[in-house]
Amino acid sequence: MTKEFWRWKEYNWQDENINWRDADIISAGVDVGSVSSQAVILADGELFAYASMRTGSNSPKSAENVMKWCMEDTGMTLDDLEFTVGTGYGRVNVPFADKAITEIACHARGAHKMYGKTIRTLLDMGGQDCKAISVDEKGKVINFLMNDKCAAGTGRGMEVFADLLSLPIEEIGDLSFQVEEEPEPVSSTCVIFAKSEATGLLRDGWPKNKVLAAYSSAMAHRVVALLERIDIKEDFAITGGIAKNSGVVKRIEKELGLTALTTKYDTQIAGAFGAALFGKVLCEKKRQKMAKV
Amino acid sequence: MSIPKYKTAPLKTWGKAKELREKYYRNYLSAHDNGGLRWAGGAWSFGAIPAGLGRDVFPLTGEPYGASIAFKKDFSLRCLEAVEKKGYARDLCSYMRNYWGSIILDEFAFGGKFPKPDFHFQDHICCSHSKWYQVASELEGGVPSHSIDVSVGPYKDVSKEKIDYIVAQMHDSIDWLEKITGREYNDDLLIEAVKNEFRSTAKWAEICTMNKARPAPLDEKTMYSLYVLGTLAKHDGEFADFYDELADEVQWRIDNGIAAIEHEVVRLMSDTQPPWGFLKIFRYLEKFGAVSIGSLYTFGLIGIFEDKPDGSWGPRETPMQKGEKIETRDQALRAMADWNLSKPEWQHFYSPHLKSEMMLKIAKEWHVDGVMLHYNRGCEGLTLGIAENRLALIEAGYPVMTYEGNMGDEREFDESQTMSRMESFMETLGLKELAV
Amino acid sequence: MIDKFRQWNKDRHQYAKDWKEKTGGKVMGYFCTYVPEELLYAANILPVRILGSHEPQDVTEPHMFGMYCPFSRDCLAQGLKGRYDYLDGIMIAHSCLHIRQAYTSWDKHIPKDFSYYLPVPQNLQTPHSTPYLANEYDVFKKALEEWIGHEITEEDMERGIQTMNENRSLLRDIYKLKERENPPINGEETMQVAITQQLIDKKEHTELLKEYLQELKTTTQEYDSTRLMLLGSENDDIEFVEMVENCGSTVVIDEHCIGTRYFWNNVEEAEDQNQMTRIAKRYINKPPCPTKDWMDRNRVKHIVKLAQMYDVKGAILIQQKFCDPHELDIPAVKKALQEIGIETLFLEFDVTVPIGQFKIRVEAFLEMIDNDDLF
Amino acid sequence: MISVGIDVGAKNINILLLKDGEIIAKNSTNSGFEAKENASNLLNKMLDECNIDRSDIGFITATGSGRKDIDFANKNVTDVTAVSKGVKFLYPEVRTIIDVGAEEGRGIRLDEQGKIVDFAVNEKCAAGSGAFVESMSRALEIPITEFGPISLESTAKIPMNAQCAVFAESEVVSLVHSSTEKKDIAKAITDAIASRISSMVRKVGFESQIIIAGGVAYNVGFIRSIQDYLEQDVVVPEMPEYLSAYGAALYSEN
Repeated sequence: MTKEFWRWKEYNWQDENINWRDADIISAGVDVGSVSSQAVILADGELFAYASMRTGSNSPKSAENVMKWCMEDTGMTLDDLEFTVGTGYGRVNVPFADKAITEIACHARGAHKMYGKTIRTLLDMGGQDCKAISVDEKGKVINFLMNDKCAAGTGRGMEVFADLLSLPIEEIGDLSFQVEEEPEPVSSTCVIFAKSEATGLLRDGWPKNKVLAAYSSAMAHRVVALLERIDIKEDFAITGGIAKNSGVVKRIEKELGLTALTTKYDTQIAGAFGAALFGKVLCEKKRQKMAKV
Repeated sequence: MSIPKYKTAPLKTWGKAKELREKYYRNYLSAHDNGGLRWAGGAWSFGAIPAGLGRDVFPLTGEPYGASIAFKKDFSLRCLEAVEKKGYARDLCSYMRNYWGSIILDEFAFGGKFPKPDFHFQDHICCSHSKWYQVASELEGGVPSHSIDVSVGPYKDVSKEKIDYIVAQMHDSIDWLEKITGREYNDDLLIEAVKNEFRSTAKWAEICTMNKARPAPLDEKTMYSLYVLGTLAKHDGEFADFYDELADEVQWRIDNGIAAIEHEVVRLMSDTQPPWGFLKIFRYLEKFGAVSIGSLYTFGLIGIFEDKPDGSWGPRETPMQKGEKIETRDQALRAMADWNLSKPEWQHFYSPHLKSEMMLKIAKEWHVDGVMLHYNRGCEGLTLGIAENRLALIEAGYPVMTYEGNMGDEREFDESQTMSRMESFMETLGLKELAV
Repeated sequence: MIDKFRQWNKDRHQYAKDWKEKTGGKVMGYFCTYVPEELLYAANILPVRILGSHEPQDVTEPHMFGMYCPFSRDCLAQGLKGRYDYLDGIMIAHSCLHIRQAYTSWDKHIPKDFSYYLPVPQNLQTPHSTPYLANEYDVFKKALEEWIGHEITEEDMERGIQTMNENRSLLRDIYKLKERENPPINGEETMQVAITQQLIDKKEHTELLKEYLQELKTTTQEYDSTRLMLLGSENDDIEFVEMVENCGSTVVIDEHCIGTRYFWNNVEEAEDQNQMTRIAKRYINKPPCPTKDWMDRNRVKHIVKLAQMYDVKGAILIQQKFCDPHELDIPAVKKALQEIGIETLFLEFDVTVPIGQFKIRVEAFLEMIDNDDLF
Repeated sequence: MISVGIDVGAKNINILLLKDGEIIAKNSTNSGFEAKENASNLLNKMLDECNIDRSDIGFITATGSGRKDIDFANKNVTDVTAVSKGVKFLYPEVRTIIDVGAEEGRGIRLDEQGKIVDFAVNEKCAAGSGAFVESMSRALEIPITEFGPISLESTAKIPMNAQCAVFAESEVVSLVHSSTEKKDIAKAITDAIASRISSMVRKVGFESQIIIAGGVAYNVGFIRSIQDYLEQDVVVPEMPEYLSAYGAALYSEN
C-alpha cells in the first residue's frame, strides 16, 4: 500500500475540567462529510469533546465510529446524548441522530460560536465543495453560494495535488511559500487538468514548492471570485480542511486585502459544533413540549 | 508533394486600414468636444440611420470593441471577472461580457474612462443582441436604447410583409432618434450613408471573391484586419473608398502572382470568429504550407453576396448598379432592409443547412482542401448549427477539423491541446512542417 | 383524479398513438409555446409539445454542439431515438437559438411528412409586430390547408380559439386556488396538470380538468409549508419538484413555459379585429420569453406581481445550462424580488439533475427563510 | 536494424522495439517528471536485456503528449497518427479506433486503406478518460484492477452526471451514503465514461470493426458498457497500451 499523502490525520480531544455527568443538557453534533467526519459533544452548550476521522464507505458506521471515539474513556454512551443533530453529506444516515440540518446552517452556527458574533462572511472549504455563506448577528444564514459542478477550489483538489507532489497535506501550506518569487497561477483550476499542467511544469524543472505556489494562488483566486459574488464583509472566517492550509488562506487574504478571523477551536469541527448547538436549542424545545403535555 | 514557392509582399494599403481604424475610435472619443453625438450598437446595426442626424455623429460598435479587449488579455480577464462578480453567467457572449466589463470597470480599452454613448442603436437577430444593450443601459445608469428586430426568416422566403415590419420599425426609430437627440433628421445624409453601405459591403464581397485565385492573394489572418472596417461603420464613405483602393491592390497582387504565404501547399477555410488572443494558430499553419483563404464568417459577416448568372458566388449587384431610384427616406430604408436580409451570415439563424450550402460553395469555388471549424463557446449566434455544417462538409468529402475555444474569453481555449490537434490534422492532410 | 394526469404524463407517447388510432387524425410535434395551437385545433390536428426524458444520452453530439441548452439536446435525442416516430409533422415558432437547432436537425434527419418554421416577431413591444404576425399566421394556415387537403373555415378557427381559451381558463381557476393560505394542490400535482395540458387533446383534458376542479374545491387535503415560486425557462422535472416539496415547501406559483407562461392569457373577443389579429395579439401579449422581452423588462414586472399575488416567501430560479435569454434576465429578476423582500435560490439544470447536490442547496435555502426559532 | 517506437503519455511511457517487423521487446514505465531520462533509461534497459548495442538502432520515432521531450528521437508523430498506423498494421479490418488515454479520449475513423478520415478528441473533460476510473476507484475504495469485474456483477442503470471527475466523486459519495451497492456504483461509473466516449465516437461516426486502444481496454466493465452504448461488439487487442508505440516503431521501419 503506497503512502496516501492526501490523508488528514485523525484525532480526538476532551476537556478534563468538565464532568459531563454534572451537566443538565448533553447535546451532540455529527458532521459526516464526504472525506472526513467530525463529532462534537457539548455539556450545557460548552465544548466537552470532539473527534475527527475519515469517512468510510459506510456512513452510518462512520458516524457511530467518530462519535464513539469522541466519547472514548469518558464512560459516556450514545444513550447519554439527549439530542443529536446530524449534518454533512451523510446527515440523513446518522442512526442515533434526532434531526438532520444542512452543513451550511451548521457551519454558520458553529463559526458564529467559534469566531464570535461579529462574523458576517464564512468560507467553508470542504472536501468536495466550497461554500461562501453570509451570516447575521445571530449566526443565521442570510445568503450562500456553492461552487457548481466543478471541484476546483475544493479540499479534494488540494489533496489530489498533495498526492501528485508526494507531500503531506499538512505541510503543503508552508512549503508553498518557500519560493524565490510568487509564480503566475496555473491557468486551469480543473483538478484533473491542473494536475497535468503541474506535471508539465515539473517536467520543465520547476521545483515542487513553486508548482504548489502556482496552484495555491489559482485556487485562492477561484475562491475569492466566489466570495466576491456574495459580497464579502470585513469580518470573515474560513472553516473546513483548507482553513489549515496557510498557502491558500494567506493568498486569499492577500487578494481580498482582509485578514481572516482566527479561533482557538479546531476549524474542522465547525459543522459538528453548530449541529451540537442546534441540538441544545432543539433539546430545550423538546423539554418544553413535554412539559406542556 | 512538391512544395511551390511564391512571391510575397506586404499589403500597401495596410497602414491606411490601421489609420482609419484609429481615426474611428478617435472620432468617437472626441465627438462631444465639438458638440457631436456618439452612439453604441452592434456591428450589424443599421448605422446609416443615425448617420442622418448629422456628420458629427459617431458610432462605437460592440463586437469589434469586445474583440479589441480580447487582444489585451489582462484587461479582458479583469472585464470578464468584473461581469461575473455582478452575477452574470460565464457562458454568455464573450464580446458582450468584455464590453460590459469595460463599463463596470469604467476603463476604455484604448485608455481613459469608458466613453458613455448618448444612445444605443441596435438590431436584433440573435438572442443576445437587444439584451446586450438592455443590460448595458442598466449598467450605464439609463442610456436610452432602441433596437430593431430583423429576424424575419431567410432571404429566400422574404415577403413584402416581412420588409414592411422592418421598415416600419426603422421609421419609428428615426422619430425616436429625433426625440432623444432633439435634432432634425436629414434624409439626404441617410441616403448617402445607405449608398455607402451598399458600396462597401458589395466591394468587400468582391475582394473576397478575388481570393479564389491560386495562390491566394490574401490569407484569413490579414483579412481579419480588413473586414473589421465594415464592422465599425459599413455606411462610412471613407471606408467604402478604402475598399475600392484595396480591391485594386488585391487585383494587382493577382496579376503579379503575389501570394499571401510563400508556400501554398493546401488551402483551408475556417469558420466562426477565431480565438482573438491566439491568431498565432494561423502562423502555425503556414509552417506546414497551409493557408486559410477565408470563411463564411470573414466573407459574409459584412460582405453581401448573390448567385451570379454563371452560377458562381460573388458580390451582389447594388441598387445603384441596377439603376434603382433611392430618393426618399422610405426608398432608402426599404432598399437597406432588403439588402441586409440577403446577408450570408443572417441565413443560418433559421437553418444550418442554408449555411452548409454556402460553405460548400466556398469550399468548391475557392478550391479548399480542408476545413477548420472553431466550436466557439463565445458566440451562440455564429456557432449555431456548426455540428450540422461539419456533417455536411464531411459528407461532401472535405476533411474537417474542429477545435473548441472562445473568441473573447481565453480561459476557454487550450492552446497546447489545439496545437497538437492541428498537428494531427496536418498529418492527416499529408503535411509535414516545411524545413524553411 | 390527479393519478389520471400522472398516468397521461407517463404514457404520453402511448396516448398520442391511441389518439391517432381512435381519430385517424394527424399529430403535430411542436417545440415552443409561441406555436398558435388555435390553428392546429381548427385543423383537427393534435398538437404535442416535444419534451425531453431527463436521461443521459449519447446521440446528439454529432448534431448539436454541447454548449447549447441541455433541454434542446434532450428533445432532439428523443427524436433520434425514435420515441416520436408517430408524429406526422413537426413545427417550431421562432424564439430562442437553442431550441431552433433541435428543430433544424430533427427536420433534416428524422422522417415526417410536414415541417414548418413559423416566424414570430422578437420585438413584441412595437405595434408593428401584430400585423406582421397575423400575416405569418395566414401563410401558415395556407400551408396547413395544403397539408390536410381542405380549407380551414372561420367556424373551425373559432372552435380552435374556444378550445384553447376554455382549457387555459380552467388552468387559471386551478391557480386561483393556489392563492389560498393552504392550497389544496401542490407543485407536483400542478405540474402534472400543466404538462399534460401540452400533451393531451385539449377537449379531453378540459373535461377531466372540470371534474378535478370540483374535487379540489371540496377537498380537505391542504398544504401548509413554506410558499415557494419556481422561475425559469423550461421545467418539466417532476422529480425535482417532488424533492423541493419533500424538503418542506409548497410551490404555489411558477413562471416558466410548462406553467403560467403557457396559459396565463386568452384570445380576446374584438368585433373590429379578424381572427388572426386576435390570436396574434394573444401571443404578443402573453407573459414573454426573455428572448423577446426588450427594451422594457415587462417579464420582471410580471414576476413581481405574481410573487405578491401568491404571497411567496422564496423563489427558486432554475435555468437550463447555457440558456442565454434567461441568463440575461436572472440578475434583474433577483434584484427585483430582493427589493420586495423575497429571497432567491439559483439552480442550473442539466439533462440529468444531480438531486443530491441540489437537495442540500434547497434544504439550506428553506432553513434560511424559516427556522428563526432556532436562534 | 532496430526500429524504436516511444509513446510518452501523461502517465506512462511505453517503448516497443522492432527488428525486421518483428516485435523483439516492449516495456513500460511511469512518465514521472523527467520523461526524457525515464524514456532513455527504459530504452537502455530494454537494449541490455536483448543485448543490443544502441548503435544498432536505425531509427527512433516518438509519439504521445510528451513526444517533443524526447530530443533523441529522429522524428515524432501525434498520437492520432501513431495509433492509427499500429492498428492498421495489426488489425486491417478495423475502421474505428477508440483510444482512451490517462487524460484524454480519442475517436478515429479509418477508410479501407487505413487512412484517417476523421478524428475527435474529448474536450476539456477528464470524465471520458482513464484518470476518471482511478479517482473513482479511490472514492469507492476498490482496487483499480477489481473495478471492471465488480461492475460486471451489476445490471443496474444509475444515471450519473459525470461533469467533472472530482464532482462525480461526490455523486459517488452520495450514492455510497444512500447505501447503494458498490457493484451498481461501479457500473454507473463505467457507464458514465462509456457514454461520454460513445458520444464522442458518434461524432466521428463509427463503422465496425471497432477497436479499443489504451489501458482502459483491460477494464471488462468498460468494455461491456461501451458495447451497450454503441450497440456493437468491439475488438479488444492483445496489447492495447502498446498500439501507439507500435505505430511509432512502424514509422521508424521505413
